[in-house]
Amino acid sequence: MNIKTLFFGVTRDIIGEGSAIFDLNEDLTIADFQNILTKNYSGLTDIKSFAVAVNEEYVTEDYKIQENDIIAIIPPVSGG
Amino acid sequence: MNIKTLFFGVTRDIIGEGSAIFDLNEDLTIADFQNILTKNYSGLTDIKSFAVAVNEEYVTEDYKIQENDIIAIIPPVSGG
Amino acid sequence: MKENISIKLTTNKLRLQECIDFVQDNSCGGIATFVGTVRNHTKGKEVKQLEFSAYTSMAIKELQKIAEQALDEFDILKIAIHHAEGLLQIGEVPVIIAVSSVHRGASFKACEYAIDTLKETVPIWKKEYFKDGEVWVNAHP
Amino acid sequence: MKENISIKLTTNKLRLQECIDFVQDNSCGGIATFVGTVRNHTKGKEVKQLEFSAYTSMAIKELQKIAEQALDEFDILKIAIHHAEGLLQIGEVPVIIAVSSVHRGASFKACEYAIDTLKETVPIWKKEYFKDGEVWVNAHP
Repeated sequence: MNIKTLFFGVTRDIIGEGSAIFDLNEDLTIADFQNILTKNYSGLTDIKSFAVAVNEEYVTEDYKIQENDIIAIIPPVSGG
Repeated sequence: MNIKTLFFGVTRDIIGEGSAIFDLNEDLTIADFQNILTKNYSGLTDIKSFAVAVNEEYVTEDYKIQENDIIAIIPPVSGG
Repeated sequence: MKENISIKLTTNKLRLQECIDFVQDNSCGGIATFVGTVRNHTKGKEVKQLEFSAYTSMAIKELQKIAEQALDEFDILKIAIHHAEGLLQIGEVPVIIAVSSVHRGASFKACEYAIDTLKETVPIWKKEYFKDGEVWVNAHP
Repeated sequence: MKENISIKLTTNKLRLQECIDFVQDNSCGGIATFVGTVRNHTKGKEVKQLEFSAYTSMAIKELQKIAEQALDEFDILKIAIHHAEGLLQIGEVPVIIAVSSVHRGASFKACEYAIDTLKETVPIWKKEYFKDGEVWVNAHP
């Protein structure tokens, strides 16, 4: 299934773009997806410590990715 | 000695004016003066619980009143 | 008066932006403010207006002391304490406190300290006007 | 959006008076505010300007959650949380929080809660520009 992923802040700079489509197998968790990302992008060494949102809500790393999910990688926030 | 005394808030309303001159003996304390005031003004029943300032600084009731002191009776404040 | 303290006791309308501009500093990371407003009720009774009177010369000294204590006690940069005198209508502003600091926690603490202390020590008195009369607030503790 | 919550994430200049006017209420006794400002230094280095970027749709949801939690948890009347996006110069205002309440303690607590939580949960990122480069704040915790 094709899963849209959004990148922000330092992650966007590392990836070089704000979003990407990944063709993922079924039944992957967020933790699995993070491993895929670190294999594809050598700069994403810190990603395991970054938060992840699915459809604009924070999720834990055991969340199972589903069709039509929009994933966002959330590096440490620094608003305010 | 003649001592000027200032009245504020509810005390001013009870006394009917903002200041008065009292002819006091030497060596009186604030506590003594409070007793004199309650004898002269029957409405000043709460005065023992009111703060007193001398020359714009709070004093305790054992303060000895001196020539040229300006005394202020400070009912509970309610600024802010 | 020190450069990092602004004290006012005035019959003019208080202006928040003036307090912000005073405490603003290029090295500050945040400004905490408290803006008092005139409530339309007290203990279930409708308030029509308020009047603030002060022992002006002493009140200014006490406000100055609060500002100095806040600067001593908290890691803040600047503080403004402005208080109104005279008649105020519902929604008008009797007091503004603004505090700047490098790290925000200190501003919040200093701002709360200043308003708490002001309400305890500064010789200013508030009279509430109701439909059927008027009363000095806290006059009989 | 509820009548007692004002949320904004905008590239326009933030206006404190707009936040005050929103939370002001004739039954309120006080308004606590926090005004963030852009500091001219960080860890000893001079900052030239800042840039805020956001996951806008999620950030607005998270700001809304903070406002709702503050209303649930503290005895407050209204809350405004406005945050800037885009480039900001030294002294400009990235964030304003204003909270009104009948009794002032609740406003202070809610205001501090809101800014503390915003800095932890809302997907907004700050980039600091120095003379010799730029860096995402907190990017490597």
